[in-house]
Amino acid sequence: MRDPKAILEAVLFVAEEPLSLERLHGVLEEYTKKELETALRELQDSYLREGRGLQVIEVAGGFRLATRPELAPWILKLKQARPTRLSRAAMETLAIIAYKQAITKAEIEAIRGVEVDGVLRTLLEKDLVRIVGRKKEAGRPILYGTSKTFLEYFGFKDLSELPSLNELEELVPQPTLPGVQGDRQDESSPEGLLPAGGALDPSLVMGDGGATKEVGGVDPDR
Amino acid sequence: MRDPKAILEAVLFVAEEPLSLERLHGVLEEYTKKELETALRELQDSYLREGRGLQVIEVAGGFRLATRPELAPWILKLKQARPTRLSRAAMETLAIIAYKQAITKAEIEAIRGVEVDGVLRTLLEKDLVRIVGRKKEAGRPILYGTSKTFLEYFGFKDLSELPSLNELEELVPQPTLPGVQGDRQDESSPEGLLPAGGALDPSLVMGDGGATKEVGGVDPDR
Amino acid sequence: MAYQVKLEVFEGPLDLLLHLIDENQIDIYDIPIARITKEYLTYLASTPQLDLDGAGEFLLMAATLIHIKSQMLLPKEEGEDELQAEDPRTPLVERLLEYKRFKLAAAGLRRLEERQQLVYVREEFGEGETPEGPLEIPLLDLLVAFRKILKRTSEIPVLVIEQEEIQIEERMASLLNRLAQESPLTFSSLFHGEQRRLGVIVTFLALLELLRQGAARARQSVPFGEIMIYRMEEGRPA
Repeated sequence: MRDPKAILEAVLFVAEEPLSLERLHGVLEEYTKKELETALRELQDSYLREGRGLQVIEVAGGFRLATRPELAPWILKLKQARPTRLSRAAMETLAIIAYKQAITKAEIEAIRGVEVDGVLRTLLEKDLVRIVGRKKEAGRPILYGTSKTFLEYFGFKDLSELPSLNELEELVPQPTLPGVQGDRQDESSPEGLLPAGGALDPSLVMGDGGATKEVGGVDPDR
Repeated sequence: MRDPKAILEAVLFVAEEPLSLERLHGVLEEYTKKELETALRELQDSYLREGRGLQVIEVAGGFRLATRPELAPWILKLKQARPTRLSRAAMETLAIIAYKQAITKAEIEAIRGVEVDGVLRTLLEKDLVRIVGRKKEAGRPILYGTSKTFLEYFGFKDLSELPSLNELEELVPQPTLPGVQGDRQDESSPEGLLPAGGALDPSLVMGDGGATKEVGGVDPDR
Repeated sequence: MAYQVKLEVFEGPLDLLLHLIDENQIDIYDIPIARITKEYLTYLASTPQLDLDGAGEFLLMAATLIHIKSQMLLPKEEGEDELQAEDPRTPLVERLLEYKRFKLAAAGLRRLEERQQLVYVREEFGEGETPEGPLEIPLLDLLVAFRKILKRTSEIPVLVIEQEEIQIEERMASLLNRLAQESPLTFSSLFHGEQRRLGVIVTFLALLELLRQGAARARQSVPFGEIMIYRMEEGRPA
């Protein structure tokens, strides 16, 4: 029987979304799930070992092919467009929804201290957030939670991979002063999470914020 | 210097069209065209030699990544197994039925302006819509409503979880035109509270009893 | 006191307060309310371009601060234990701490966003794949698009109400004509110049019908992008 690795590589290449083991098994029926899982791991390993430009990532409950992070500078050069980032308002709102889901709009607003209608709409439009039900209280307000796109966007396999709030705080360098400096300055300095050993062109990757188009907080139509 | 093969592989992977040697040279400037051509051939060879699922093909004056022809059966199977979404006509009809149930075919058609026989049949076949009774009027036309499958499809516990039309308005961006006051803005801005010039003199607001009295009733925990 | 106002954008009153607390190296558990209130108001007063949308929230916080200040000046009631009496600052401090947690969480997620954005996957619109089979636009997108247009037309005062019947068939033909000249067209461009609600509805219905018949096809090349309308001929893009 043919080595499933080649088939897996081809199938992952044409897929436009992460493929779960179940879906892969539906396509490669002649192999057991166990065999497919082994082959996927071997593929993952061989990519790494051979210093390839691609990798097999596990995200949103499935597998997909993606480029290696250290090659981002060249891809940016090809695309000549920076990925758009969420605005700070959108990111704060998303963080609250992610960690407090399911949560109502009023509860989000109580934490942020500002209205979130516009931001919430943007997050829904971007499919990062979805309606998950209604709260059993007066007025039965809509409850919001995160979506599958959210997992893909941040590279999580599933919600259990969401770092704890403490872990997230560790990702953010604390200023030397007491208190918290906030992420105003952080926005422009993504050091720390970049993959080690990558030949990153700082001017390309460590966007100076200004060049990165911010979306999310502002509805372009308003 | 890094082996250009990995970069080439990543760049070809994300490209949406065949990339000419010139274009590749524009992206991988640090290599000569000669080096790039050699690397492309090596990449081509290694794909073949290693029995990979992908190949580098030369087409339309450029290079691109593609799956190997003998893997077509699996690719086809993947594409066929792709989860189907409802057509727009079906979605539209479904939305009308969901929000206006129970409703007759004639009433749906009056809203959509087109015949809905085909779409309605599809929705019944997919078990998203069901017959809920007959209208007490001439001809006793069939009344349609949504099914249990419909609730499952959208992840609602019951019909009350469907966003109300008012909520829909809130969830959907409201375009504003120049000269037209969007109602959204009015809700969120207690106009006139802040003088346009920002002439809010702190010394006036602080300290004197008058100002304090006015805000005494405000719950600090809002 | 010379106060350097930084014209930074704050994400609301809590954000501004945290900034002031931070900048003045204040212990968040023991906020000198009079001082911070003054700083807060000074900031507001010196920001003429404070966006009116958020002004209400900033002013409400100003009121809250003044209220706390006044409470702290009140003499303790007879027999009230020092320890028992709740510090009037407590609710605010709790809100600040809660908000700060999520502000940090957002910064952490930003890191993950940055990391993930270094990794590219293949775009959905690649491979010269022909638009075939079922549509890929979720309900929300459709409703969003339709509501936008309905809303827009309802806001334009219609002075003359014509009783002219716009036939869907006619509109389908004219849409096809436009698509024959230029394909793809953006979804929104289909409605340009259309000021009447009825006209928009007819155009929308005509489009739905073309999509149903397979004479046109709607696609979004990126998840949040414009919806593009393609002319189709015998199941293939024209």
